[in-house]
Amino acid sequence: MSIKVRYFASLKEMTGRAEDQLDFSKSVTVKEIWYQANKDKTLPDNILAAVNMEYVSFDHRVNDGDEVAFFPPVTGG
Amino acid sequence: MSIKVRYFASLKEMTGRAEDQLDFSKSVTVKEIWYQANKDKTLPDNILAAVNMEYVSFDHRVNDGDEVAFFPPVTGG
Amino acid sequence: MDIKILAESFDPWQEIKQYQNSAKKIKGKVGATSIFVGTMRDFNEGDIIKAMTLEHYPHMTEKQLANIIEEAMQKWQIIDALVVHRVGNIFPDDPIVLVAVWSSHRGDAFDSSRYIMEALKAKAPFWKKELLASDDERWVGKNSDGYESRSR
Amino acid sequence: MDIKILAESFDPWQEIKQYQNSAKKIKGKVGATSIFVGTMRDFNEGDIIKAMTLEHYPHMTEKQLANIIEEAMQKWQIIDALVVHRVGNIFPDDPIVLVAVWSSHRGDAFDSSRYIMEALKAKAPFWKKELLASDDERWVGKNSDGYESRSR
Repeated sequence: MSIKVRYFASLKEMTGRAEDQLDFSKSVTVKEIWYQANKDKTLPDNILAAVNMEYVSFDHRVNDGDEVAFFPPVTGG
Repeated sequence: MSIKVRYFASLKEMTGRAEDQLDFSKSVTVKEIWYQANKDKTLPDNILAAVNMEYVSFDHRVNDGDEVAFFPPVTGG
Repeated sequence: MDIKILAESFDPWQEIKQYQNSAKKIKGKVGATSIFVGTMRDFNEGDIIKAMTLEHYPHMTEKQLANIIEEAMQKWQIIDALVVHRVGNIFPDDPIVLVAVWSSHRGDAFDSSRYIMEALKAKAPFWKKELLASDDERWVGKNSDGYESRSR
Repeated sequence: MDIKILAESFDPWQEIKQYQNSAKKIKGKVGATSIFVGTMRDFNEGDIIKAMTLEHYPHMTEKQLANIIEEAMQKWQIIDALVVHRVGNIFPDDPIVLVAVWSSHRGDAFDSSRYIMEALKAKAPFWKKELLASDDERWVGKNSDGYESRSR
């Protein structure tokens, strides 16, 4: 199962990456993806997650080909 | 005591006049002014009154030189 | 702060640009501008409206609008405000009223512009007479609550 | 209905005029236009701000904004809506966001434009990084409630 992971704003700076391409042999949640991609980094408190550009909770299960994104609280407008 | 009375919108059409100039020998209220100026016409229910361009109640007492106005509900904007 | 009663058609966006360019205190501090523009519809209470005449009470209009803006400035943090209102003969799609409020924060801008607009509808001495498709004329009886459905 | 994400400076009044001229369904039926424009202030949380960089998540931004407008159209009677948002490098007094709603009635226009603006602040994936007078940079932590005083 192939998953694209994207990071925005302060999370891009924190992880040092704009995106990851990960492979999983079994079904995983958004939270498991974070820890797989960022082994040494605790999931920051106020972080938001989206799958295919819709907001999801961290126990949302992803499907093959999904795009997962992690980012801080939004500050537009 | 000299009082100018003005009528606007549908009230101007109903009274057939845009204004009256009235003289009173004693203190009067806005309501008394209406009946002095429009002897045959009952004060319509939803009419508003202003003295010197500020809203007043019908028992407001006027002073010499005041401008009294009668008009229907406002419909601007 | 400015209040304008106009007997000729106006372009609300041009009025805003012009005011913003002339009003120095707006620079740098404004984060939020809330604008309301009322335009003439070609329908009302189930009838087609061809034109309207807007009468007002000169000077009382300005006095009441100044009171209203003053009240809004006491309730909210406002940097500047502009109200423009048409009188005379008006046709569908013509702008009737413009309310503009400049503030540092959006909550203050939204709340105060709405307050000014609702107070204008309730207190500013303007009266509309409609010319129907039948060529009958009628005075608008009173302002509505501003929603499509009255069941709210 | 239109959603525009712009990397260059824009004139909100020009955007409105242009959209109104091109959108035929607005003609005759609109009685109320409610506009919100957010501009960059030269201050925030007690500091002088020289400039800002606005990052976004392309496509998710448009998707979320479309969802928000859709929700507003289900809640209120809206004839048309336009949302424009800047990204990239922004300086004080530059417009950041424009929300415009056209409706037959003022209540629907006011409520829906505010709903869209608050939802945009809460859900549209934009992030601001401020450049302070000291030349330090900082990410804006979260959007405020939009009022001068937080005691409300």
